[in-house]
Amino acid sequence: MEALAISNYDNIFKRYDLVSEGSGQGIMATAKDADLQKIMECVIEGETDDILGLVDEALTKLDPMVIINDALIKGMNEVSRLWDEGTYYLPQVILASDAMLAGIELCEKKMGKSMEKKGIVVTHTAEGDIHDLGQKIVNALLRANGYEVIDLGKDVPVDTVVNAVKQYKPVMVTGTALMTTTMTAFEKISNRLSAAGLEIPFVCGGGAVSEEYVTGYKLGVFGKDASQAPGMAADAVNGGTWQELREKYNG
Amino acid sequence: MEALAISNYDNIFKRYDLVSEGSGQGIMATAKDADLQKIMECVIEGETDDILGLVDEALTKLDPMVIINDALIKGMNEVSRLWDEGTYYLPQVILASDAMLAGIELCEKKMGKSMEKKGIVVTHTAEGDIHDLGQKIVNALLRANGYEVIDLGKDVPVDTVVNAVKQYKPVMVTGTALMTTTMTAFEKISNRLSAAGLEIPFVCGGGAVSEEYVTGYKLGVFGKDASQAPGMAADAVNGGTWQELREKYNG
Amino acid sequence: MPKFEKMAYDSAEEMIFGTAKSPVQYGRDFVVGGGYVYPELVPHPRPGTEKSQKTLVKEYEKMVTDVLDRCVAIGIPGIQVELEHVYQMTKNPAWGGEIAAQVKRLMENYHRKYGLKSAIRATIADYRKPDEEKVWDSLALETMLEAFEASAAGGADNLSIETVGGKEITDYAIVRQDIRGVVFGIGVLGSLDMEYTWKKIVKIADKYGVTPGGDTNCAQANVAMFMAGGYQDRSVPHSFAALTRAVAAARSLVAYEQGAKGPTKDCGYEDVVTKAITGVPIAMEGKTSACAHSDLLGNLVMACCDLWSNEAVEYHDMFGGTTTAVFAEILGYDVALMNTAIELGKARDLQQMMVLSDKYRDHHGFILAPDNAYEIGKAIVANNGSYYARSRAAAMKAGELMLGDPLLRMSAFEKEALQSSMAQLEAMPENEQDFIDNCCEIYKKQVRGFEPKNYGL
Amino acid sequence: MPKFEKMAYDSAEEMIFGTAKSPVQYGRDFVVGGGYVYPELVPHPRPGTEKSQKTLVKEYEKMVTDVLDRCVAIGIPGIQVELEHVYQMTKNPAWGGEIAAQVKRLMENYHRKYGLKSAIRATIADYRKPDEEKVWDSLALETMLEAFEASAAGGADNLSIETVGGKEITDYAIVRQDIRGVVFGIGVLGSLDMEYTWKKIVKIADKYGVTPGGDTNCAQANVAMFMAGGYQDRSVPHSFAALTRAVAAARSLVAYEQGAKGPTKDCGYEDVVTKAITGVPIAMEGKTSACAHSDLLGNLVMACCDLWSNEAVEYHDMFGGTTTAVFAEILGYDVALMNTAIELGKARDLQQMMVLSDKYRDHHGFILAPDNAYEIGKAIVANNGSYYARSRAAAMKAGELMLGDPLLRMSAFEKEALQSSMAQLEAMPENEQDFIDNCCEIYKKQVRGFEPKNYGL
Ligand SMILES: [Zn+2]
Ligand SMILES: [Zn+2]
Ligand SMILES: [Zn+2]
Repeated sequence: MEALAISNYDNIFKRYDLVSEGSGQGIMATAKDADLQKIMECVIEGETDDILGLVDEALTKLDPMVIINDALIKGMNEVSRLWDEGTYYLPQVILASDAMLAGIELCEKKMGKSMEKKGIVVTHTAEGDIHDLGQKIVNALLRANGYEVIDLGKDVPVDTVVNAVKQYKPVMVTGTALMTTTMTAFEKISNRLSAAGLEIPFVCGGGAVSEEYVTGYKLGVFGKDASQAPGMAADAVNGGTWQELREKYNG
Repeated sequence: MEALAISNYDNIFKRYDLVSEGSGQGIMATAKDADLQKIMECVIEGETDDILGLVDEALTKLDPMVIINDALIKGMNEVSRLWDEGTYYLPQVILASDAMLAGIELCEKKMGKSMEKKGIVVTHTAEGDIHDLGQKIVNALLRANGYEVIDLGKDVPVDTVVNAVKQYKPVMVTGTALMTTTMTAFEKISNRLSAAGLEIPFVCGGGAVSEEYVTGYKLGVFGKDASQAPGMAADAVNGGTWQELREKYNG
Repeated sequence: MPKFEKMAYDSAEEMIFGTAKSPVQYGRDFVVGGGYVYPELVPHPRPGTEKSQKTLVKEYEKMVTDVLDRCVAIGIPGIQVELEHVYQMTKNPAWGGEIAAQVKRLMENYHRKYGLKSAIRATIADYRKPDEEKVWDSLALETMLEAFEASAAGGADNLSIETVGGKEITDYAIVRQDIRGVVFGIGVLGSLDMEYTWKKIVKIADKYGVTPGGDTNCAQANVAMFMAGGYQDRSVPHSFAALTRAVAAARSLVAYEQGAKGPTKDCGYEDVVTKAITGVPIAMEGKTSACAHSDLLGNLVMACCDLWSNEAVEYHDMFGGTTTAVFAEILGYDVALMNTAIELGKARDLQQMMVLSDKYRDHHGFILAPDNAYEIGKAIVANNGSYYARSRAAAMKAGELMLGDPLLRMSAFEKEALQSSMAQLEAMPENEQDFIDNCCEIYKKQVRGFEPKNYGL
Repeated sequence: MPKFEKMAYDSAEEMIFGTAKSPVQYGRDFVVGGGYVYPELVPHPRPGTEKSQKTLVKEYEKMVTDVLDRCVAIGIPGIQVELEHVYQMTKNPAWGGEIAAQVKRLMENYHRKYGLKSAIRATIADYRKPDEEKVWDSLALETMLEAFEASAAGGADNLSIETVGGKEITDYAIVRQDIRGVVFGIGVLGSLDMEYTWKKIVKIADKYGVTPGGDTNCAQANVAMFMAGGYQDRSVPHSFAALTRAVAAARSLVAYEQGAKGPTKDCGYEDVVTKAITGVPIAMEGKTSACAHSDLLGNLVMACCDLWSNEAVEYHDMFGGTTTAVFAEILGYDVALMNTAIELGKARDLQQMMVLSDKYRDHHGFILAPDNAYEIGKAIVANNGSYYARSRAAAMKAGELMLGDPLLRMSAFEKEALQSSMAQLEAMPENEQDFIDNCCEIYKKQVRGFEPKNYGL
């Protein structure tokens, strides 16, 4: 009833979400053969249940690395493109990643070894912070893009992070924090890593963490959004220093 | 008409200005004799016109220093008390200061020399800032309290301030700025003074200047309000360091 | 077990800002829901000040002094300050207690000197880790309860919390657009955890003669809402986030079933449903909490509020004073406008403006418009056989409302997400135990650390 | 010489937010006063970024991007951004020009992509020193006019300024509660200076086909108002500050007499009188400019606004995003509420709430309530024989109104201050030349640097 009181909302709000709607191109990728196509589609649709049977089946005919590269990763790449163009939302990406990783696991079992990863990234959520959803998304996106993730979990003391960097020699380490009163641990980690000569990019983000704060200490690169993580990891693998990453992503 | 629509404003706003009204004790000071009393009253009433004739008259009978101490300064002290207790507003203080200074000038002429000042304070408004009312109030309050003020005026370059401190050897220097983009000069002044070994309190305030900023450089003491200036000058005369002033007035 | 069987209000039209069926009085002459709206200011300490009790108490002293000074400077008749615990204040119960005591001393001064009405809410931090420890038998819970005691003893008038039960499931479900996980995590596990913890909180409040306030689904429904974000964000569908909110309404009710009296927590966007069902006064946050997060219903959430909050603002300088003073001022004027409308007998007119500003701006505002929120409330009380049943019913009603009003425009993707969730909701079992069994089996496999036994299942 | 002889509006009741008698259109589909209210966001660069053109342009690019992003995130239909020059932008005209150009490029992108309506106001800094140089023949003035040209050429849609003519007198008078000095400094010298400078500004605007906006008495009446401060401040009597505001209304009019079209400048609290007399759209600031300064009329000033501003917010991070985004959001919702009221046909109801929230909170709000402001406007146009006559008449009307309404409560001190000023106003000569002669004699002695010749006297 109330609603009828107004005939035109255009001067109250504008639905900018509908302005750009439908500008994406939709699903475009096609695989080399029907088996790979079906697997790829499972990734694109995020069908974690169906994919296992299909990969099992395909493994009787095809090389595992072919399945990984030409169906699983190919599907994931298409999903990333769909996300970028605004057709997909994050859940579609996460579900695709679930499906892809399940498929890869089967292939790896068949190969008897793990596929080579692009690089190692250590991730953690700051001490005192139990909210680690941001970190979990970072983990999922990094894994979906072929990185090995050392997941230290939440409420992680400074020592644990520093030791993990020493042990795993990652190309990059990330920290998420919801509260500003827990993010102060990041600066301590930065100091400890610098002192130990471990000058890798330390990407910090989440909740109340700000660029102003993160770029105030050495190694710090501000991560505005979880979706930036794979790109940053790629830059780090290609030898990008923390200064170069900061230059590229911040400021 | 509209006003009649509401019978009770108590839940919309509360007139806290009227809550504490009338709690002051009003004028209490009395001078030693009738002549001094009249002069003192001129100061308390801020009568710049009348005071000259009365002081002239009194100087035929009394020692100039008696007039200064027992009428002019006494009146000013009473005005300060009335301001503190909330009876007077700033204009009453400024007008009283005008009257007192006019009276003192006459007495000094008679003595053939200036009365001794409590100490020297250099004041300025930052380069690029033409709004110097805050500084003018500081000047008036410092003079009213017996300090010699070296008034560098507005839009003052860093060099000029540093040179004035070298030349006049003040107990304290003040800077006011309306804009944050001009207050950055304060830090430069602070650095130059420190480098020259001139470690006196540098009281900064006005407009957009914040305690956070001012306590971020050496010598800086944040002045929240012009009315603090005489107290700070007194502390500086008594040997208070910038660290001690900062401890007392900030944080 | 659910308790509320009927609505506190006879209709949505009866609900209005400033008045609640069951007002609450505490603090220094402070009445919430008794006819007028007050601001609730939430200050947040600067990073670094958490390093010791002394530095943190000092920080709160400064922040709150600025707030009270601003009230007296511009004539705000009364204010509530929320001490929303940073981790360190709960982990060290004495810190939270001393901060409450210090704030109370300040407030008493201003009350004596000016007659400024005031109250303190202490919100204890829930730092339990549901995927790593027993949520009902952990050092964290023990410490949290101690923190409640210390705060009550120190001077808090209202005890609140944002419990995290079921978060291990919803963290997994929200980013997978999995409505079943949302109903299970928020509606079932969240409710069970609240039943357990709120019994204890109410007992502590009674012991100290203070008011048990409320609980919010911040850790879950707000996560979904914040991830849904603005028009250009594509992290979580907005329609899905709105369903999550409806489930949260069924869950947050448990606090009041266990004895909480309100005012509810500001960040509980579901609180308007709570008010419709329970009649307790509610704290809300919207446009003036942009300092803490952006939302798409900045005016609409004011429609039925009894306290109006800024959610959280970190202490810093602005040209106009410190942030806590600045936001106290903005809240104060927002509230003055509402109270003027009340005095003019035009509160309904102002409410209508608030609602129509945002009802069709986004899904979240749509389902929280008083009329729709009331309908969701009715679905909840009509399905009070189990926590599960009412959670599912709330979500289905919300979905039905969204699909039924053509003025709520949706992108194809948003609509698809909603319809797909609705289909899943419909396909869920009728019986709670069946649902629980089903979910336990699924999520024990999928969610690392999930342990049904922790919730008595 | 004064020009306005009658009121643009037939009565105060006719005045309302969002609509002006003479709307203004410019920028990207941006209409001010054409039926709806828009936000005007004023970003302020962080200290240090003023060190070079490059760093400052970058700072503005970031600040404005955040503003436009937030508009698109929450659905704000249109926005004006004010480039309120820091000293360095005017001193180096090319800086201001390049910043305007960069902001225009950003706005064009958002307009193309989303249809976001937008406009740019460039406010040049008046850094002349009336007590040290010839205000009409100085390098500062020359540079300021160059800055206007550069900004107009760069992309500014609206050219504004806060002129400082007469400030040497009012700085002296305000802190001495000297109403004669206020009438002389603001009403006579300020008006003469505006007449001179605005002829030049309008010419530049015409040359570039942009809109001459407005001028505010920020440097004088706002100084009095800010010094009057809150209830507990005792720097300047509030009643005296309100008289100063009335005089400012007579003065700021000169811009529109010389060809300015509005929207007026946000910080001109006297703009409601301007609207009543001229019919130009006005920008106002109130509760949502608490980030910049505190005032006692946070809601009331919205009553007739066409743009709603935050005055100035320094660029920093908050939990909810950067300050410029946060304040764009709050302004956006304030404006949405007003526009909803307009669409509902209830704008008058909302206006009444705004007004009564603050009409009796303090003197300043009292005289700026539309009804009283209208009366002051009438006194101005009825006494249009000279700048002096109308300034004095404005102050006397304001005083009369304040003393005549028993609902405006005053402390004994405030009342005494007002009555004393009224007595002085009454005792002033009728004739402008007599007043000028009198003042020149007095203030040449009392105010160092005051030079009547600088104002053609
Ligand atoms: Zn919350
Ligand atoms: Zn201004
Ligand atoms: Zn401005």
